[in-house]
Amino acid sequence: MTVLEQRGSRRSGSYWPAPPPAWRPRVDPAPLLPDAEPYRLLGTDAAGRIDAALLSDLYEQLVRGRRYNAQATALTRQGRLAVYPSSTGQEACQVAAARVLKEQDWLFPSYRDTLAAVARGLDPVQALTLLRGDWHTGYDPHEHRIAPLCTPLATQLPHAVGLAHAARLKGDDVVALALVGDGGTSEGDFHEALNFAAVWQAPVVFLVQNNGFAISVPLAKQSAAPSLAHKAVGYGMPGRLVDGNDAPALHEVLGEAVERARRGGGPTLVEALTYRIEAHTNADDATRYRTEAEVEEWREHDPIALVERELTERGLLTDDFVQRTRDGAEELAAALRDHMNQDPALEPMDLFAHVYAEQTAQLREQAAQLRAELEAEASDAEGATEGDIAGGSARGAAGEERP
Amino acid sequence: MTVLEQRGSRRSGSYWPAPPPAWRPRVDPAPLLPDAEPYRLLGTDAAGRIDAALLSDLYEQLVRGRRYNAQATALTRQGRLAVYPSSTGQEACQVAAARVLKEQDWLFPSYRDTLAAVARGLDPVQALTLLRGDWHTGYDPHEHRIAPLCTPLATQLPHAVGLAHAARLKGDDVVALALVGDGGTSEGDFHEALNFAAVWQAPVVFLVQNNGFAISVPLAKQSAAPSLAHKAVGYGMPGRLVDGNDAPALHEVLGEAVERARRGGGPTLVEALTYRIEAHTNADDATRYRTEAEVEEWREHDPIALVERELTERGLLTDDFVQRTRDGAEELAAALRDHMNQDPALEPMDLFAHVYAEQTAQLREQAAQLRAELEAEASDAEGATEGDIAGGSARGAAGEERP
Amino acid sequence: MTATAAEAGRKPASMAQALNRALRDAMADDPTVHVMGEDVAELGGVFRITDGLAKEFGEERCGDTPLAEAGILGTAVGMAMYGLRPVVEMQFDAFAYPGFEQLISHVARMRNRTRGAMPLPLTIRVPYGGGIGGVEHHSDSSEAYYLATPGLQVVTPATVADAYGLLRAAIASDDPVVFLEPKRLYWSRADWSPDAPEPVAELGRAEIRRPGRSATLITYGPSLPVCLEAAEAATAEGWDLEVLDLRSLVPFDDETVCASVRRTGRAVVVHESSGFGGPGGEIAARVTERCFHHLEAPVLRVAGFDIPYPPPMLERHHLPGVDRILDTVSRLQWESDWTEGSGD
Amino acid sequence: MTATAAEAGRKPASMAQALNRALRDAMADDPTVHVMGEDVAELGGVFRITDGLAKEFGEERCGDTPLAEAGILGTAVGMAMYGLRPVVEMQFDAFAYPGFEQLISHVARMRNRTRGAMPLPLTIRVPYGGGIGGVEHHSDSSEAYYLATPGLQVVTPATVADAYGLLRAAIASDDPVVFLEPKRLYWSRADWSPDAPEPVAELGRAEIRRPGRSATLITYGPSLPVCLEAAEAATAEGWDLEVLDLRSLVPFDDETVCASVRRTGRAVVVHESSGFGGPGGEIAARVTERCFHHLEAPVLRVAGFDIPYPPPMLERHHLPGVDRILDTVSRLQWESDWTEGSGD
Ligand SMILES: Cc1ncc(C[n+]2csc(CCOP(=O)(O)OP(=O)(O)O)c2C)c(N)n1
Ligand SMILES: Cc1ncc(C[n+]2csc(CCOP(=O)(O)OP(=O)(O)O)c2C)c(N)n1
Ligand SMILES: [Mg+2]
Ligand SMILES: [Mg+2]
Repeated sequence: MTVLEQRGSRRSGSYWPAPPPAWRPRVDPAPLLPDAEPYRLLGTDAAGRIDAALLSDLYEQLVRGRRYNAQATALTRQGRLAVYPSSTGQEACQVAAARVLKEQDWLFPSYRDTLAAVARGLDPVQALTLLRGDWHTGYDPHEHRIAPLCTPLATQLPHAVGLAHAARLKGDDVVALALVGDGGTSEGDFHEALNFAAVWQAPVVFLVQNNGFAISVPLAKQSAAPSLAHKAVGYGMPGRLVDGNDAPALHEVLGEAVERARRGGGPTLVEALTYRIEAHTNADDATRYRTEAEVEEWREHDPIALVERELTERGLLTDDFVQRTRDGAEELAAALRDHMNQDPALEPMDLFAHVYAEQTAQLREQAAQLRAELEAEASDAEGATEGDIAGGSARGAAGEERP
Repeated sequence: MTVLEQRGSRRSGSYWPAPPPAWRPRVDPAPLLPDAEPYRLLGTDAAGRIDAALLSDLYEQLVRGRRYNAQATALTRQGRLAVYPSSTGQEACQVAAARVLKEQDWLFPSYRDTLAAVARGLDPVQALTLLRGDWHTGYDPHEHRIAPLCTPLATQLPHAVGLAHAARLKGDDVVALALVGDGGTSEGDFHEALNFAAVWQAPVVFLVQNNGFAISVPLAKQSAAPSLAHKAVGYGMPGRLVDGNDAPALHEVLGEAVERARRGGGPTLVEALTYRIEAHTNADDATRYRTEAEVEEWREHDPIALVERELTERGLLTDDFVQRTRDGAEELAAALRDHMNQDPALEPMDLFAHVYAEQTAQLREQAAQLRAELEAEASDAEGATEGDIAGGSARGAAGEERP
Repeated sequence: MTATAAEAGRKPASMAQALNRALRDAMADDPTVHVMGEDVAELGGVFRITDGLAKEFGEERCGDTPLAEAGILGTAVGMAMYGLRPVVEMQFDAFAYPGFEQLISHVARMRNRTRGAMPLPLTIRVPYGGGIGGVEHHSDSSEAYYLATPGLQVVTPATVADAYGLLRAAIASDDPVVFLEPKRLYWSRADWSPDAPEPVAELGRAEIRRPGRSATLITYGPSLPVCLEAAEAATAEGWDLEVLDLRSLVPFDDETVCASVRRTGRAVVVHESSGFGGPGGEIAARVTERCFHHLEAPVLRVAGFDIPYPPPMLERHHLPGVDRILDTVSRLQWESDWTEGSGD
Repeated sequence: MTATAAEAGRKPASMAQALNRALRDAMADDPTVHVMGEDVAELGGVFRITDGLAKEFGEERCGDTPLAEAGILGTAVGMAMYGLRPVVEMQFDAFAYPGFEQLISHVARMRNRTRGAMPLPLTIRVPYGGGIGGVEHHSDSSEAYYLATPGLQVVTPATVADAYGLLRAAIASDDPVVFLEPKRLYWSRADWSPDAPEPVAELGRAEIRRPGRSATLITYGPSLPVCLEAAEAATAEGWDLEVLDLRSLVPFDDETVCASVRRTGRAVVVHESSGFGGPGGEIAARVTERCFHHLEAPVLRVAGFDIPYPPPMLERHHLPGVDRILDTVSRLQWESDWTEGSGD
């Protein structure tokens, strides 16, 4: 009588028939959602439980970090760095990200995160080769377990997932922590990385430094979500919202996430609320898109000041400690300045050295061409007057007006 | 005495200092989260409120859709379609997606959604040109407000957002509804599209047909989320979870989402739980990755059967109505079969006609070359015996073993 | 254009200013033109090409997007489907790569897919090339990818006037145009009148920037000034080089190029992009196919090396410079009487 | 390899089988080899190239990924960073495009970026080309994009034996290899011994598949059988064509190619990929640069038209076929005594 064979009706006031067979809620979403308020320790009743040694360590690192940022920015003015994206104001994120990792863990920094690499122990000069105009990566990533500073936004996130996954497949005790900006969360790679991480239950922690801006674009034009941490539930991982200027709070939340990952508990997304006190880079003009008043508001919430108060509260901020900290930071800055004032000696022939494991015939030809040019240049230079020694290829670029 | 100027302590048992200035929760996440259970009407107490005319219309469309699917699959066996991704079992999604739209609204189908296009009124033959091996899009998208069937997964979603946004900028009353599969939600384009939609508050509705598989890959390898609808909160839009085989429930949820979008309320993500009863396409062997028992379980939850029961319950499933419905479906199938049995006449010179608005000199040269070849072929053919008339280029492809 | 009209009110203007003016005029002339991208609104773009547009036309006409290039291009496709004329800014060459699937699979194919029913009048502005000391990913010459994608037009200005004229033409085109802006020429200046701008240029025409009889330097974009400099330097060696600016890579102006090479009998293609698989191969091959019996020597190429773009401190060794061009010219088998040229 | 060893146990095998066997042997030999992609596990890939691997080695070694090509390539980069040797399957040519940013900005550059400290031994298998009646986006010839990206090796087999040997070599390479599988040859068969497979091939060597004296057909992948067929047909016209299979587009075997062209004095490049900006331009240009005075005629090209890949019902008109190749050969300016060739 009907198109499909009839089965008897069983409507009974409650659900009928059974819900679609696929419907077995896979995980309880509630624990994956971030708290309504960003997590904080400093200035709260819970501040008392922060370990004193940790607090002092974080303080030292923050002060060093601030000094490092200032020095690097100064170097751009002196033409010693091509460009510097400062993390002033974000030092708590940088320091906490580095300090929660064990020796064998991996850090995946973006272009803004040289400080995190330095806080993990990387030589600042090596950390800055990219931004200096020297070779792209100035260190051996394997030696420091710091991936190359990554410029294309969010593209480092799948790398972190893959590396963590590989380590887990090999049975190694390795966690990867990857840094990304608020702007970077809009990229497809962010999405794909988090999804892979959750499906694979890879031991990886994602730290979004939400500093309110992607160059000039404010968060409100970037996302309409309640918070960026709310994205986590859509992948089936916990999302945590933290005051990104509260170093001990970040250290606790990231530390928990790292340990959870280490125990096989899978990935976590942490959103740290912070602020970029400086312009995007030295080349940027921040007055075009934000007010000084907004910056001031955030200066009031300075990550160093927050820790200082807790140290003062506990009587730990002694003159001696402050002096030692300051001296250490000055030492770091002086060493950086000294090293960066020396011109690096780049070998032009290295252009062809690492394109492939083995140089192709084509690259050998091209290398020979460059070598001949360099020799011609050198012999020209012997007889030439100063200012006339630039190679032909430099002529094209010279004489351009720069912005 | 300290590195930064000291400010007096105000620790007072409660929050101090103020939370980070940026922290103004932007939207309340609670209303954006899907319910714990998929929304259903049929078989529940609420079924009574389904409009009788709607129920009958949906029934007719579902039956036609089922028949259309069967006919298209049959055409692949007869070599009349190159490939057919069947939507058998998913007819409720296809039909509801088409029926909630107004004349001026736009539908953005994927390769599996020819039925949705047909349910919107597109001629089935035109809907199937792509899958037939004929021109990619057999209809004028503007005439029907149906975007071209989209093969690269999730890439149609940003198109839908852009179109909806443009319409809104122009002040037009237009909503876009875009279809995507569970697998497609893993693509970066899904993420970027939803984010743009929410930031722009574009009048667009995303319908995820979660049919449990992306070819052979089950949902569990695709996502670890509580549900795909839980992704919505991460963009700041409502996520709704619906029984995808309950056509009236889908019609209601999608209809509400479309009307919300129309009123300027922004986008919605709807996840419909359904099942692909057939293999991925006629070329796929589903026994490699799933059991017949699982398919059976879903046959028990058939979208047509569900509506039939409600119609029976209300005494609306009369012999006459069933017969008329069946006849209409047979008519559709017969017309499709008849048309598809005629060989389409493609014009080879059209290869060059629409690459650019104006043919380039290069394409004119190439067109002349092909024209000369075709003329030579034709004059060869006049004298030649049968089987010897294929052009040179056909020789290369001929004689290959096909899978 | 008459000399008087063209010279009226001319004063030094930068390529950046000319591009900005082209956008402004296009938006003023046609309300369907919408500018979109990262940082294009309040900031005016990192190169300030969109400076002032949001203020003048509102953020609905010149708006910041979320940071996602596939999303930018994909939504622009949707906007073009609805009849707008989006002008998309990719912030740097390498940051256009996330949008490649949209570009190749949709932007280039929508018109053809729909047999003309759904054209996509879309302009994709991409600052490209090196020589500005940019760190990794900020100096790519990515034109080979665009060139190999049928359905796209690929246009690149080398002069201030062309920056205006070609961008106007690109925006006016009913087809998608990848508009490559040579970023190291953004601050190059020429006398140009923003108040009586050149009429909209025709796409697909090359221009001879310096007539000459000995050989043709075929180039485009950032390498044009280098070639002109090389041509000047070459006079000291007795070579009178013709310099040809392609302006449009797709469509390609075979006519002008071949006429020049037939006249001179020798040619060198010059570009920054890596040599292997780069535009030079195509250009050399098609010139040779068409002018074989007029050639006194093979068409040679001066290109970037086949390496990832080098760090700023080494980039001068990578970029084609005057010496490398002249070296290559010297290899054009000059035994015969080159001062006469060798054309028919 | 000795003739006896190579012939032992030979029986008809398809290219698909040889590829499958190469993966299996590579996984058995080296526990760091991991296969990943969409549908590669239980299904064995849509072309069944990974059939049985998940069963034999477990899903940890041959695993399905979520459906996201940038994610697949990006996570494979991370896995390679940690010392694994991922072999990634892209389901079809056009579905590799979402991964282009990872490919261009990372895969191709990681070794160079880190000055050798972080090589990426990664194989990216891409079924490519047309001729199988595939609907839109299933028949692209995308090699031009890979070719123009320094840092990648680009390899494509045309025979059953090479499918095995080159894939083994690609997996063994310490550099990323884009391994292009001519999908319409998946079911081509040859006598081949899976039990005593050829040793791992050397990357970067071309092979002469048919010696000849009149002209060289330079080709690769899906066009090899067409060229061989054309060469047979050409004998009827008195032409003795040499057919050269490039096998590796990067690195390019200039030596073998130039030696052949110098011998024959004439060359035609044949590929399916669109002509403009395609590999043929590069090949023709470099052959001309290197062999100009040995050439009796310009190097010509037979390629796909400069159009988006056509619908299946029209694809035969697009693909280079025997007649089009022979027509082109006939335009190689045969007035001189071609039967002697023109080599030195
Ligand atoms: C794929 C890509 N697109 C664009 C850019 C150019 N760009 C560099 S930094 C930046 C803003 C990044 O903002 P966010 O992610 O919030 O990081 P922040 O700079 O605030 O640390 C942009 C657009 C890039 N590096 N990569
Ligand atoms: C970008 C891209 N990658 C891969 C494919 C190949 N492919 C076609 S359908 C499909 C599975 C899609 O699954 P889902 O999104 O769940 O849709 P369904 O087939 O279930 O309707 C795949 C991998 C594609 N079409 N596009
Ligand atoms: Mg930011
Ligand atoms: Mg599915």
